[in-house]
This record gives sequence, structure tokens and C-alpha cells, in this order.
Amino acid sequence: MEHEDEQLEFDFENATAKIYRESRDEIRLSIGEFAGPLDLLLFLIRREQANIFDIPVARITDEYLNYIKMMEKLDIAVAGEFLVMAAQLIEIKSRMLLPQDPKAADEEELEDPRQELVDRLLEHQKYKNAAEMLWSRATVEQAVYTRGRLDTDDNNMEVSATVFDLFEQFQKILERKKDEILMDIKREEMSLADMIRTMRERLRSHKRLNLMELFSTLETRRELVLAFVATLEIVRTSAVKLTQKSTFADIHLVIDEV
Amino acid sequence: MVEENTNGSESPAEYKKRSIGELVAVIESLIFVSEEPLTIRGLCGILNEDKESVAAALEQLAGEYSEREGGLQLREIGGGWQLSTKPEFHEDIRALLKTKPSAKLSLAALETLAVIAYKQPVTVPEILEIRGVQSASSIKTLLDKRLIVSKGRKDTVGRPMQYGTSKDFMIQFGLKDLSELPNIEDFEDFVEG
Amino acid sequence: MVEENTNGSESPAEYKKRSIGELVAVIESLIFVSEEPLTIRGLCGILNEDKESVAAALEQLAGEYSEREGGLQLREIGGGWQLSTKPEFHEDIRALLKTKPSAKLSLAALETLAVIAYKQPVTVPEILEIRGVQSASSIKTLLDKRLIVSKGRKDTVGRPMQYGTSKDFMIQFGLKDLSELPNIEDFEDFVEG
Repeated sequence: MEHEDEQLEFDFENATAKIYRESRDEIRLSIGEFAGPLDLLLFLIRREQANIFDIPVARITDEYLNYIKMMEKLDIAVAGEFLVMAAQLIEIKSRMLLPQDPKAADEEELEDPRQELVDRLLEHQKYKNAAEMLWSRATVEQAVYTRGRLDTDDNNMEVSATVFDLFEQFQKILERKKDEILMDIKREEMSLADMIRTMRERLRSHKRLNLMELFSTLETRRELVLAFVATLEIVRTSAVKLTQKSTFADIHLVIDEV
Repeated sequence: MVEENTNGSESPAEYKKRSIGELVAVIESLIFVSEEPLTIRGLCGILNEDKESVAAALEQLAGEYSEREGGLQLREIGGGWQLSTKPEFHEDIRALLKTKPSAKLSLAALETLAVIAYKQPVTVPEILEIRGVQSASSIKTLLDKRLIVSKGRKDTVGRPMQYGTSKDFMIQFGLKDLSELPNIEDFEDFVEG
Repeated sequence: MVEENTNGSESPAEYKKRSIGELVAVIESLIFVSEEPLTIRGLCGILNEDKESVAAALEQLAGEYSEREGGLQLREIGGGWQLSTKPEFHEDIRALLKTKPSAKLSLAALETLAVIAYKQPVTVPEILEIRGVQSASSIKTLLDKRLIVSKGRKDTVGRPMQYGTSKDFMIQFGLKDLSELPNIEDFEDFVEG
């Protein structure tokens, strides 16, 4: 059962955000234990003690979006994958709200709008479990040692590496250099508040705003994220609605005149 | 590589004839010296013995090791045979070698490795589909640690590179071969509620 | 964790008590992993056992090895104990070493070699600049393996030594000449996503 209007308290201020170094040149954010949107969803579903085969989409979507907002608050660029998933969730949520055609239901099994997502989550969970299995295997293997060096090792002048190993190594060094340079580039200064202000102004003067058009003018992922979160914020806090004429049509932000 | 230079099917007339006891002993010394797990084929090539004799001698040797209850174990790993210490002595060994347990892979890297191990050969977009996140840095880490190798390009749009696990992967995770990995369907145990 | 610096002559009350069987097994594993012959004193320190127990265990282990008639022997050498192959198998071992591309280069050495191959002639400070880490021990390894050679001093401050790859390098990597090294452009999207 879904309870659309039930507002669940979710203390995202206190959730622990961790920034860790995944490799020499990449810093990743993890909130709780999720590396990606599927992990976040699995976490939320467990937390809600929901049945994965009957996900309360509205509630889970709200919480999911809360998380994205929290990342924004922490001034962390939200990875593109999180936004793609947010869009999917919103789409599923809206499809769930559509009245079912009773005739069609008689004819054939209607596919649940959640089916594809559930399949992905289950698939993802399998590999998470497999990763755990590998972890425990590695733990055992770390306790196993092979023999110490023998004199014969030094006599052997052969090397087990190919030209490609050599090349790969060199290429990695170059990439490392490239990343260092990229990291020097200054961050943009636009804030969420700026983005909301800009969008509100455009909305006020035009009564409607084509989101697809807006998004296509944005240059960086950060701006895209800001625009996305700003949209959510505007929809939440003002008399504005999102409209879409057909499934793949552009989405508009429209001032609600009711 | 040993296997490449050998031909297991040479004329049997030329095979050396050692007693099984001699064969067990020489195989033990070869496995001891080799830095990498030794395959049956490799042993046949070096010793100029047939597959059956070598396999029988290996079986006897493995039996001796498991009966002995000593500090060492003889295991089939990464397609070959290797001598190593038993895991229960790791604390004392670490005290001797003054080593720390080496840095474990991050969860992200392990997850990526799991996908590659089960789906190989697999491309970056395919890994993304399953994991739901970009895996570039994990893939880099795994390549650096030589746990995965590139397996050529896939004949689809963009000709993406495909990846698979390496022999080092099997050795580091204590696998005889890939078929020793548990079935992926067995991991379907989503805990509800 | 066993303390590393335990002295064999500390108060006997603190000694660990292993059964003789356990002691034999752990000593075997320690001798196996050690690069140097292990002394009784050293073993006592690592295991926190008294001299008599360790000596008795070693004696039993040595007895097992001489009875087994396997491929290995446990020998007292230079005041310590060491595992090695028996001399009678030296021919087969030589055959193994010949066929086996062992002695893997460490990743650090491989990286250093890559820099030298692509940037030669190159000095140590230049290698440091590119790799971002000191490479002294890698360079020594590469010189030892005769994969690189010094190419005279560079006329800059400090007159640092320059290095380049050797003829052995080309033979080992199967290159006709240096122009045969793969080109960066050939591999543009090696890691993508």
C-alpha cells in the first residue's frame, strides 16, 4: 500500500557522509554505504522494511530525492547516475498513479511499471553478494604464503611482461598526469539558490519553462544537477506543476493556475 | 610460458621412465621451485612424461600433503599446482616477514570484479548497467593489480574494450578455475523486511 | 599478534604452549616462507617458545623430511635451517627455469621501465617528475636484469646519469627496434567510461 500524503521523517542531516579516496586520483563520496543509485535504493527499501516485489514507489522516491538534496546541501556534485535514477523513479511513480484500463487488464497481464527496476535491483544484489564472497575468499588467501625467494629466482633473467604491459603502464602514467591538471581547474561558483532564482524568473515571465530546453543549455554536470534539484525544489514549494504531453515529449514546468 | 613450448602428445616411445616414487619427488621439487602454479601440461613437457603418470604422481603427492598435517599445503590453483603455507599460521608468518595484510580492495572494486568474473568478457557499459555507477576507477585499480585483463574489443557500436579476469585473479582468490566460482543464481537472497 | 622482538630467554611463564605437532607445522611454514635460513633463536623469538621445544620440533621435522624421500630436503646451513630441492633434480629444475618466464617485474619496476623506454635517454630526476615517486630501487632492479643501461651524464646541474633501454630489453620484449613500441594513439580509449 502506498500512502502518498504520509510524510516520513528522514533525518538526512545526520546521515554520515564519507569522502574517501577510491584510488590515487579519484575521490568518491559515499553516504552510508552506497556507491551508486541502486545501492541507495536497496538501502531505502530495507530501511522501510518494504517488500522488494511491492515497492512503495512514492515513499521511496521522496526519500531518494531527499538524499540527492542532501548531497547538494553538502555541496557535492551528484553523479549523473543518481539523476537518471531519480528521473526513472519519478516516471514510475507517475505511471503508478495512472488509472488502470479495466478492459486491458482483462485481456492480458499488465506489466507492473516497477518490474524493470525490481529486476535491476535483484540483479545488482546478486553481484553485491558475489562481491562479499570474493571478499571472504581474498581474506583467506591473504593468510596463505608462498615460498621465500630462492637463489634460482635471481639467476632467471627472463621477465614476464610484454610490450603491452609496458605500454599500458606508460599510458596510465600519462592519464595520472592529465587528471592532475584537470583537478587544478577551478570550480564554478553558481549555487543552488542562484539556479532557483534564475529559473523562477524565467518561469514568471514566460508562465512555462521547457525543461529539456533549459537542460540542453547547461554546460556542466554540476549545472545540470543544480537545475534538477532546483526543479524539485520549485515544484515542492510553489504552485507549479510538471507536465508532459506524451511519454517521450518534452517536460514543461507550468505555473498552476487553479 | 611452460605450456606453450610443450607438446603432450609426442611419441610415447621417447617418454622417460621414472618410478612413481621418483616422479612424485621430482614433481615436488619442481613445484617448490616454480614461482607460478605449475600445470600438468607444463610438468609433462619438462619431465618428458605422459599426462597419466604425472596426474597420478600429483594425486599421490597431494594425498601425502593432506595426510601429513604439516605446515604446508599443495593446492590446485589458477589451473596449476602450488605449494603454500596453511592459512592458520598467518600470524606467525606475518611476525617473521614483518608484513601487514595487504590493502584490501574497496567494495566498489570488489563489486566490479564480481561483475567481470561472472560476465566475462564484459564491456564498461555492461558493467555500468549492472552496478548502476561508473566503474572507471575500479577498473583501473583492477588492471593495476593485474586481476583483470583486456580481452579485445567488442564488435558493437563504439567497439568498446572487453574485460575478463586474469590468472592472477584465480591465484589471489584461491580458485582452481572459473568453474569453481559459485553459481551466480545462488546469490539471489534478497532479505525482505 | 606475536611480538616481533621477543627474546627467547624471557620468563618461561609467558611462553606459548603449542603441542609438538603444532610446533613442527608452524616451523615448517616459517622456514618455507623465509628468504634466509632460520635460526633456532629466531624461531624462538617469533613463536615465543623455548629453545628446547623448538630444537625438538626441528629435529622431528628434519626426521620427517629425510624419511619421506620426497623432492625436498631440510638442511642446516650457515647456522640456520632452510628448505631446498635435492641436488639430484637439478637437471629438471634447470629445464623448468629455462622454459619459465619467471621473475615478474614489480609494478614499480615496470612503470619505471615504461618511462625509460618511451622517454630515453632520461635521468632519475626526470623519471621522478613523471612517476611522482622515487625510483631508485626499480632502477637498480632494471640494471640488475640488464633491461636498461646508463647512457652517460646529462649536461645539467648535478650532471645526472641518463638511462636508456638495452639490447636485452629489445630481445625480451620482442622488438626489432624502438620504433616498434606501441604508439599512444593506437590505444586512445584503453580505459573508458
